[in-house]
Amino acid sequence: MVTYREAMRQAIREALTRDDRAFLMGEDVGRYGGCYAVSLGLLEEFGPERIRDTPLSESAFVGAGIGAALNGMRPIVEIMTVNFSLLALDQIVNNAATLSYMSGGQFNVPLVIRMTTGAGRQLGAQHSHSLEGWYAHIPGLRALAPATLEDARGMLWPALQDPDPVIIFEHGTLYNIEGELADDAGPVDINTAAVRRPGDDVTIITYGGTMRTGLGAAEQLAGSGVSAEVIDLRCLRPLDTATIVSSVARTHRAVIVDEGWRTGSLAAEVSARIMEEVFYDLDAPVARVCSAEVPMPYAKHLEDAAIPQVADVVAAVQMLGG
Amino acid sequence: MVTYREAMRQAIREALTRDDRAFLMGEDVGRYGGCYAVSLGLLEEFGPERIRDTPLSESAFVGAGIGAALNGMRPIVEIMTVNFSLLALDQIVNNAATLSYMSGGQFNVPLVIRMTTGAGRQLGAQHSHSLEGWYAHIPGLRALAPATLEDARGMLWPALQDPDPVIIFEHGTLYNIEGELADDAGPVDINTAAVRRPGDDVTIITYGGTMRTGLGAAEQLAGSGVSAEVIDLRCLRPLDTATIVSSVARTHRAVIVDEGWRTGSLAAEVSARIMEEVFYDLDAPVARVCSAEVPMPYAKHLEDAAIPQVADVVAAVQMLGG
Amino acid sequence: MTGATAARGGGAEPAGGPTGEKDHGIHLLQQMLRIRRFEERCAELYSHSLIRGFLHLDIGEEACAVGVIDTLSPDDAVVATYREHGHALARGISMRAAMAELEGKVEGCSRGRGGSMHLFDAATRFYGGNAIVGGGLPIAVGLALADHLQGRRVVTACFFGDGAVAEGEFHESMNLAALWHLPVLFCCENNLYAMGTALDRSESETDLSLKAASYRVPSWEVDGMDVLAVEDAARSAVETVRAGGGPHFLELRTYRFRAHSMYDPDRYRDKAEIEQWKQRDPIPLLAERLTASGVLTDGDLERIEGEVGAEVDDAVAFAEAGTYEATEDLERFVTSEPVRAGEAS
Amino acid sequence: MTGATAARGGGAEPAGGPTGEKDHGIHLLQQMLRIRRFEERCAELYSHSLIRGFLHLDIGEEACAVGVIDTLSPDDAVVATYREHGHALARGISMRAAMAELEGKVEGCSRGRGGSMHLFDAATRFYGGNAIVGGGLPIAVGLALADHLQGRRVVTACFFGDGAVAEGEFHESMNLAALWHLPVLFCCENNLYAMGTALDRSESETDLSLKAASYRVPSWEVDGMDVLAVEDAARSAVETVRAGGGPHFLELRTYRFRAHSMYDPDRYRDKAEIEQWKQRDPIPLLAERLTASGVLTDGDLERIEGEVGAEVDDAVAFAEAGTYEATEDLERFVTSEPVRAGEAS
Ligand SMILES: Cc1ncc(C[n+]2csc(CCOP(=O)(O)OP(=O)(O)O)c2C)c(N)n1
Ligand SMILES: Cc1ncc(C[n+]2csc(CCOP(=O)(O)OP(=O)(O)O)c2C)c(N)n1
Ligand SMILES: [Mg+2]
Ligand SMILES: [Mg+2]
Repeated sequence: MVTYREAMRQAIREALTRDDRAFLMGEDVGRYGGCYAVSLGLLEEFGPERIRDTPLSESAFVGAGIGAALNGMRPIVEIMTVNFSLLALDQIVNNAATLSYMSGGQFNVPLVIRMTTGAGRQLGAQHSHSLEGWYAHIPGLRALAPATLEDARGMLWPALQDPDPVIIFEHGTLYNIEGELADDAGPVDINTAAVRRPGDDVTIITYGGTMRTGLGAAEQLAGSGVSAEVIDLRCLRPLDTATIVSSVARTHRAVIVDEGWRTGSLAAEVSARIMEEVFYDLDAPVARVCSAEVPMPYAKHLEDAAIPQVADVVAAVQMLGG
Repeated sequence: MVTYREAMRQAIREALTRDDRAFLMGEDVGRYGGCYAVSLGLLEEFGPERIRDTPLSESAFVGAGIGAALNGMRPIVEIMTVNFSLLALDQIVNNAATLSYMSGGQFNVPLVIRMTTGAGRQLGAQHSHSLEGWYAHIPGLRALAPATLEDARGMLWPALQDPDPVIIFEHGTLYNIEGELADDAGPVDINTAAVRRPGDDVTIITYGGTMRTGLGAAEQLAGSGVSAEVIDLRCLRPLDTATIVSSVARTHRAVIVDEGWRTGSLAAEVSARIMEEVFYDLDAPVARVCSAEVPMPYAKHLEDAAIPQVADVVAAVQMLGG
Repeated sequence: MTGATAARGGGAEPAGGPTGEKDHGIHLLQQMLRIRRFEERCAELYSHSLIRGFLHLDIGEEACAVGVIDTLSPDDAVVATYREHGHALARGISMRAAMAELEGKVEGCSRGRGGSMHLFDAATRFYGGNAIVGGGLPIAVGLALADHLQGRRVVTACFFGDGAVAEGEFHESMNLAALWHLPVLFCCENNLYAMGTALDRSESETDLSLKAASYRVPSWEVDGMDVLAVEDAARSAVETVRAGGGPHFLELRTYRFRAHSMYDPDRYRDKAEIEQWKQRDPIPLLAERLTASGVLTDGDLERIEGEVGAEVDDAVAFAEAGTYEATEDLERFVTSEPVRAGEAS
Repeated sequence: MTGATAARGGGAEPAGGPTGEKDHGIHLLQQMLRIRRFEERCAELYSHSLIRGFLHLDIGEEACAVGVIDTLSPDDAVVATYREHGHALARGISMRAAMAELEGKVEGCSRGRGGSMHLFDAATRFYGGNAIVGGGLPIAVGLALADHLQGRRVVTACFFGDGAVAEGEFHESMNLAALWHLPVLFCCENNLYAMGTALDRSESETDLSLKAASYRVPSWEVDGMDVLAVEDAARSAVETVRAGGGPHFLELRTYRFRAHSMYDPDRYRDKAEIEQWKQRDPIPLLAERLTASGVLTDGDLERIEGEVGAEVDDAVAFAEAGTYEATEDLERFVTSEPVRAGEAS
């Protein structure tokens, strides 16, 4: 049995072992062992040059990752959480995402940025953002959301081989999930969505922190005779529209589950694409189950009420009729 | 005849005259006269305390605006352009948008932030963002996009009366548009969308820099016998769904025009809402005309190809058939 | 003008002022004890899952909050970080309201919306509780700007850690406050670590007075374990700031006795180092001095401990008896609303 | 170690080094003239709408780019701002490629994608052309970090304006470079204004060497109108940086003779101030000295002007003859791709 945290750690270890241009850099990744203990022990294994602690300077060390990537390295930059990535957005949006294009293809930025995302741990309004949808909006970036042990283990290496910047979102509620992981688990595909549970009556589309919510809902729906297919988007940019379309064309119904705030969520994009591609196959309007449009409250009952729960997804499916 | 620029200037003058807690603060708003000359002459009129030049410190002076708003003032903070607002996003998202909620309603932030947005002036990848959709995603903020002289003149005052933070997006291609403005032009409603041209066959939904593109398309479509209604969203958060719904329920067709990149655009949200609210009235899938998913190129022919043009909107309407 | 450095080292007995008075010494001791015992109870409640989220304890650093805040007037403002229980209590937020907040109750000082990292109180001008390192500094500048523009002789005290000094917002805020000559007292609680990162692995120049000087901000380096030294330096600084002297910078040299947060196994510090600092625990340090000077006499400490213990018990009872906000009210205060008639808080 | 300040004031004749050689002096003069004449033509083309977008001219500041870049080796790297024509030409980007870029042609050094603010050239390790004030500094730190990690003795020269000093990214980058002892040469072109904002209305402390010192970065204050002084200071700094001396900071005191950009009516500066600085135009300044020392003789200047004029004419002709990228290729290079066989650029 391994945890998601350990799977990520294995992935980092593999990257640093296989590619000596790779290094990990971020706040407290070294002596502290990573704020979520992902990199625990790696400092001892790889030394302080390759497991590089940084000062609290998100903009500078993300920008430094861009510069190092431009100059032959394969940096893995850890931003503690997506919340602090706001401080580095200028570097990510205006440099990492644009340098290839602006330079007419002369330069490229083979950089991986990892960050914890999401709510569900009573961390309050400033520490609970789900901004994956924002990153998925930016041309020039690839955005990944590993929601399984296999993906936690297998996405980093192909991300590091990508000649362009890749953002990896690790949902904070996943680190402690446990399960079996094959000894030879390795790189996974980072281009396509995955069907996590096949079904015929409705398609539940989700990713990251709410993937297991979607699976839980499908399980519950099965009890009342509804066969739900669950799609894990996995790769948030570019979006794998084909997998969504072929499922919804068959089930004729879709519910999108997304921890982001509803307005302007990634779920809106998925809904719009279904509209554009499968409109005539739909038996009911596509529904969204998203977070309430509130800064995340601390109190547990309020936070639970604010983020998508299994019951919300089941209710949304039932509302579609059919 | 007045320009959009002059209308904005009148609005600022009105604000500073009517409310002595109001002041304008930003880079080069004073001696330089504003990077787009919006505040030209106001330093002489109101003095350096109220037309306050700042150093190049987007995060600090936006945060200072938040603090001043918390403490009894009514700051109007100008960020030169939306591109530089990335440097201030932490303050806007983590403080301005959350303080009322986090404090259980004890504090509020009556702050207005103005910024230029958009492409179309060959300014390249780092100076051409259209990130209105990002801001429209954030609970706690109101987001406005004046696209007419009346709105340029009339949105600031009610925005300043709003007890909560308001972001005003001024599209860079609008400053020089000219037209008549009534001498008694004043505050406008900042809650609802506006029907800029009534029509029966299709609804074109747009805002800001592409509003006139939508009108141009409607004009051209009229020539070929298609009657297009044009809705100017104006208020991007909260979105006025009712106006959209009642139009599309009547026309049965909709095209959304948005200068943002397609994936994750505000257009996606509008499409998703139409899906949710008017699905059964639709005769064809809702279409989006957005910017190509590229960092904005400098060369004019490429930039033109990247952003929505009248012909693209006309073609999208024609594709809907009907 | 360049930075001035004063009160270095062990903190000589300050002359004059209210610190010489018997009651005042005891008041300071009691304030520090209130924070200490409150937080010890928080740690317990955390282990019983009655408090959740991130919990950062101020234990060991109480002299900083108490020493500075004691010199402020009621109309001054305070901005703090996620490690702000001490500041909140020192500022006058009731233990009841703070504890209820930590337990997520609607009777909490932020209605249970904020939690440990986001204590707020309009009545005492306590502007949080900010969980973004460096995020409070620009706000402090803005609070002071408003006071300046409205001609109020008011000081904004802004607390932050040594780790925040590396953030761009520190730099921008110091410059802005100095450029505009605003009444901000920047209080850097230098506890030598930002989570697991020691100051000398975060800053190329660890003498923070040079940083202050680079913005023309006068600075004091103060023994942050000595509440009298802190108070002394803060009093001079606050007076100067209030008199229109522009922003000042206090470096409070302190140490946290506990881990960074409840999740931190504290692997990055020497046990010996921790023990050494515990020798300078601000509470016994003050108690001994008050005893030596005859201010604290037999039984006083027990009496104070008794009062403080009762206050903590009462706060916990209040919190436990508190109620949860109705879930239907989830969306209240996303935008502000007029206070509803007859409502608590 | 604290900041060292050298070569203050008028720039004494530097001793030794290639600057003493005849050809070298003429080379520097020619480089500055190339920039000057190129940019004068740019201004003309702008008024004919052949160049669009924002156009920022370096005129008056040529000694900075030329003096520093001349001391670099081919494998060193350069990071610049939106005011970077001078740096690009000094670094060896051909006038043809630069002019074609400004006209939006695919033959441009960024295929017409970048324009004036985004000149790039992998061959000369010219990393742009960054239009976000301060945005290039972290990238320079990262380039140097890679060199450090790979054991290359390479220097990254990073240019930025006085306005950038107020940005948080300046602070974070200086600290990071110093903390990690990275080979970055920070070159602040202090032309006293950021758009319409004079330095003393942007910085509470205008002595930039104090800022450098606050990061333990040695600094030089240099007469940026004197190309020999710039070169001299840059050579020492580059040598030290290359030898592992960690980051260094050059403050190049200069002035732009033109407005900030083509849109700027330049209302915020005294005409007299501008005229006074024009007396110290770096081009005649060097020409006179070269004449006085017999290096420049009758007819030399005319010959150089002729060569430069021909080069500019040729660049313009090249740009005008250039082609526009096919619109179908709009989406190329959003993500990188292997260079297609047989392709120009
Ligand atoms: C911008 C940002 N980056 C990272 C964090 C995570 N974090 C929380 S506290 C902390 C350490 C801060 O250290 P310091 O400023 O010295 O304060 P202390 O905790 O020692 O009181 C870090 C890294 C954060 N909250 N905000
Ligand atoms: C972050 C950011 N804020 C504002 C601007 C707009 N702007 C462009 S250049 C400039 C002035 C910069 O001055 P300085 O750094 O001194 O360089 P100079 O133009 O004098 O060479 C400003 C404000 C910008 N490009 N980026
Ligand atoms: Mg600390
Ligand atoms: Mg300048």
